[in-house]
Amino acid sequence: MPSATYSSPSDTQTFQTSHLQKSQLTTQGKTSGPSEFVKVDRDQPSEPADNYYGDLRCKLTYLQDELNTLLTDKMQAEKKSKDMEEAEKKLLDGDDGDDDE
Amino acid sequence: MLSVKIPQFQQSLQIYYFENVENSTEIRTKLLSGQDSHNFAFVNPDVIFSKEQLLSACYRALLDYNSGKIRTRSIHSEIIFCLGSSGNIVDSLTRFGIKEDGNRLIILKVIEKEEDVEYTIDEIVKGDNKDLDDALLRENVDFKQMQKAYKFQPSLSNSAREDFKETDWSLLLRKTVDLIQLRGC
Amino acid sequence: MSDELIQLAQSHLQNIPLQVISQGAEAIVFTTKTHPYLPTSKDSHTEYIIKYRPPKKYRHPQLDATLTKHRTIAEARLLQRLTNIPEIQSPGLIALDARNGIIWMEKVGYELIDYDDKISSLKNWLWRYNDNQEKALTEEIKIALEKVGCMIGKAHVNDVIHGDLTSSNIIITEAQEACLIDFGLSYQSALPEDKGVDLYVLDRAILSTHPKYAEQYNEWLMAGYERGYGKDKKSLIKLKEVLKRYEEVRLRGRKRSMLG
Amino acid sequence: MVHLDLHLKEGKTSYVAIGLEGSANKLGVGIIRHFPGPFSTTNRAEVLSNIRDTYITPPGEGFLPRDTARHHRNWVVRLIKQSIIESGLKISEIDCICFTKGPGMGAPLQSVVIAARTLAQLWDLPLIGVNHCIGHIEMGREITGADNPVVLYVSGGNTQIIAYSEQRYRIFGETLDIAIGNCLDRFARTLKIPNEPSPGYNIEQLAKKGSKYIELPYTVKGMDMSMSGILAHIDNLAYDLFNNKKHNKTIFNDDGTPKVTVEDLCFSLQETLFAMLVEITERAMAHVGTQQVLIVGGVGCNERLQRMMETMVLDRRGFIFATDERFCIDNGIMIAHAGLLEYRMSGKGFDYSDTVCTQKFRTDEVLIKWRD
Repeated sequence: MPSATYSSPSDTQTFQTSHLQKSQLTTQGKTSGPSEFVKVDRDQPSEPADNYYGDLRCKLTYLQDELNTLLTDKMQAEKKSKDMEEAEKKLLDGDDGDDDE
Repeated sequence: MLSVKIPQFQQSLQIYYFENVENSTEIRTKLLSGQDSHNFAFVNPDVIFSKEQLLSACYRALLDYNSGKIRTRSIHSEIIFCLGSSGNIVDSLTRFGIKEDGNRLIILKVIEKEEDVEYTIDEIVKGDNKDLDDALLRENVDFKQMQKAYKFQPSLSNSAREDFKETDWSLLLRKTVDLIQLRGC
Repeated sequence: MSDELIQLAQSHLQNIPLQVISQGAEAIVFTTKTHPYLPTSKDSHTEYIIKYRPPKKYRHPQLDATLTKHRTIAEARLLQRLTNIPEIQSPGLIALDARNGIIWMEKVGYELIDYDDKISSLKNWLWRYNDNQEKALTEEIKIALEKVGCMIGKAHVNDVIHGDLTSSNIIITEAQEACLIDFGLSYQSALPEDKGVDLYVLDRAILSTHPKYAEQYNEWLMAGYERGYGKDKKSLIKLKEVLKRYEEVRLRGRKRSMLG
Repeated sequence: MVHLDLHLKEGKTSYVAIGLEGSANKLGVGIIRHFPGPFSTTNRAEVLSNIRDTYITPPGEGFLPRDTARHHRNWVVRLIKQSIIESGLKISEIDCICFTKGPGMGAPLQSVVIAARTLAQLWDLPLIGVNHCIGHIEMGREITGADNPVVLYVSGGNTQIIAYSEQRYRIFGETLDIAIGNCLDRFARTLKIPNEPSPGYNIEQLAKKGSKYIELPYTVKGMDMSMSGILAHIDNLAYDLFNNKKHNKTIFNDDGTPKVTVEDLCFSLQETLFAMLVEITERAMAHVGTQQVLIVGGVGCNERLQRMMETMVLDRRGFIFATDERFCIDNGIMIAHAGLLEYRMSGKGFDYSDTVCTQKFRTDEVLIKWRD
C-alpha cells in the first residue's frame, strides 16, 4: 500500500492511501490539471486500468495532490510570516526607504 | 614624358612635367573656355609629391570612367577631382588644378587608342620639359597646401620637408593613397 | 574551387594575372605580381593581394549588394584607420573597387618552407608543431603569441574591433612580428562588451583550431593583450573593464540557457 | 578505428535501445537496432519505431513548462506502448533505455526522466542519459551518411554551428542571444498566426508569398550571430503596420498606402536570418576544410533555408545533407541511437544517481567515445 512522508526539522507528516474507497480513485489530480491558458484540453490523463497498476496510478495521483497542497500551503505560510515580520519591522524601525528590490 | 599603361584599362596615360612655365594664365583661360586643344589634366605640382599619388588617382578616375560613374565632365577633370580627398568638386579642382601664377606644371593625357595621339605638347606649354621624378617632386612640394588639401592627422603644417625621412615619406604616401581610394566612401 | 567565380573576378580585373591563394567563406584572395597602377619591372618579386568578394547567390540580391559594398568599404576603412596607428602592423591599401567588392593591398607574410610552403598565418605557423608537444610550447611560440595578444590589445585601445579573430587572420612575418589581416567584419567601438566578444571569438577559435594547446596559447595571448594596454592608470581601468566583460561573455557562452 | 563491440553480450547478434525525448514541446519515443561492426552503407541502424506527439499551444501563446510537462506525463505511457507494438519486439529484446538528459525545459525533461526511471525498474534495464544536440547530430549522420560534416543545428531552443574535432563536437558559432526557432516563434506570436502545425512552418508559408525585401539589421559577429535586435526591429515594423503608423516611411508610401505586407515581413525576416546562418556555416566549412554540411533541428525542415544552404554548398563543390521531419524535428529515435552508441562503448548504464536531467548542457561537454 503506497504512502508518502514529508519530514523537515519542524514538521513530519505522513499520507496514507489505505482509507481510500474505490469511488475515490481517479487519475484526475486536483493539482495536476492544465493552466488557465489551455482552452481545449487535449491532454487529459487516460482512465485507470482495472488492475494493480491502475490502482497504483490513482493512489499516486492522490498522494501527489496531498503533497502539492501541503507544500503550497507551507510556501504561502512562509511568505505570509515573512511579510508579517517585515511589516512589524517597518512598524518598529520605521521605513528607511532603502528597498533593494 | 612618362607613358603609363594601367593594365586593367584599355586607355593609357602620358604624363609631362614642366618647370619655368611662362604661360600658366593663358593655359588656364583656354582650359576654362573649354577649347578642344586643351583637353588635358593640368595639375598643380605643389600638392604632388609622388608618381604613386598621381597614378593612384588616375586608377580611381579610370575605374569610375569605365563604369560610367564619373562625377565631372571629362576623364581629365575626373583625374584632378580624384587627386583630392573631398567630395567637393570645385574645391578639388581649385587645389589640384593648374594655378594661374604657377611656374611648374604636371600635365596628363588619357589616350583612348595609341593612334589617336595628335597633339604637340610644346605648342601648349612654354617651359622646360623635365623627367617626372619623385625626388624632384618632394623637393618642391608645399606642405601647407598639402595639409589644406588632405587635412592629415597629425597636421603636416608643423613638419619641415627637410626633416622628412624615407619612412616619413612612405607613411605620408600610404595616408594619401588611403584618402584617394576612400574618397566618398 | 569554383572556376566560375575566378572568371568573374578576372572579368573585373582584366589583364591582371591572378593566382588564387585562398577561397575563404566570404572572399577569394589572389596574389599577383602586377601592380594595379604602378609600372612594374619584369623581374620584380613584389606581390600584391587582391581580395574579391564575389556575389553570393544564396542571398537576396539587394542584401548581397549592400553587404558586399558595405563590407568592402568597411575593410578598406579599417586599413586606413590602421595606417594611422603605427604600433599595429597591417597591410597597406593600394586600390579599392567597392562596387565590385575588390580591394588591392600589400602582401604580408611569407611561405613556410617547413610546412608545404603554406602562408605564415598563425594557424599554419602553430600547426607545424601540433604533433610535437615540445616544439608546440617553446619560448619562441610564447613570444610570438604574446606579440599577437599585445597587438590585439593595441587595436582595442584604439577602439578597433577585428570581429573575426581566428588564427588564420593573423600573420606572423619573417621578422616574427604579428600582423593582422582580414578586416571584413571589423568595426570601431569603444564598448567593453564588443572588445570582450572579440576576445571570446579568439578564445573559441584557438580552442577549436588548436585544441591540444589551447589553454596555454590563450594564456600567452592574454598576457600579451594585457601588455598591449600599457601601464598607466587610465588604461588599466579600461583593461579591467574589458576583462570583466570578457569573463561575463565566456560564462554567458558556456552556461547560456539553451532556451530562448 | 574505434571498436564498437567490446561489450556485445554472448549469444546476441544485435543491440536494441528505446529512446524517450521530451526536452521541449514534443514527446517522442523511438526504438532502434544496431548490428555489430562499424556503420557502413551495408550496415545501417534499423529504425523499428519512431513516434511523436506535439503539445500545441493556443495562438499568440508560447508553451508553458507546466502544461508541456503535463502533456508528456499524460501521453508517455500510451506512446511507449504503441512504440513497442510497432516494433514487434518483446521487452526482453531491449538492451537499454535512453532518455534526454538535457538541454531543455526543466519540467518536461523531468517528467520524461521519471518515465525512463520507472521503465528501467519495471523492466530491469540500464539507463543512459543523452545530450539532445548529440542525438540530433548522430542521427543526422546515420540517416544521411554524412561522414564528417559541419553541422548546423537550428531549432526552437538552439542555434549552433558545430564541427567534430578530437572526440568532441565543438561549437564554432552560435547565437549570442535567442535561438532562431525562438525568434521565428516570437514573431509568429506578434503576428498572432496559429501555432499549428508549428509557428515556424506558418511563417515559412507566409514568406513564400512575400517578395519585397525590407532591409533589417544584419548581425554576424565572427562566427556568432545575434538575433534579438532583428526581432525587435521587425516587431516594431509589424506594430507600425498593424496600427497604421503612417509616418513610418519604410512601410508606408507618401499617400499613406502600405508599401509592404505581412508576407513581405516574413520573407525579409527569413532572408536575413537564413543568410546569416548560411554565411556562418560557410565560414565554418572554410575554417575546418570540409565539404559536407548537415542540417539538423526543427528549423532545418524549412525549404528556403535548405535551398539557400544548397546554393552555397554547391558553389563550393560540396555536399548538403538534410533529414526530413521524422528526424529533424525532435524525436525519440535519435535519443535511442546516440544512447545506444554510448552503451556499446561502456557496456553499462549510468549510475542511478546520474540519471537526472539538466536544463543547461553544452554540446561540447560530451566526450564522443565512438569516433576517432
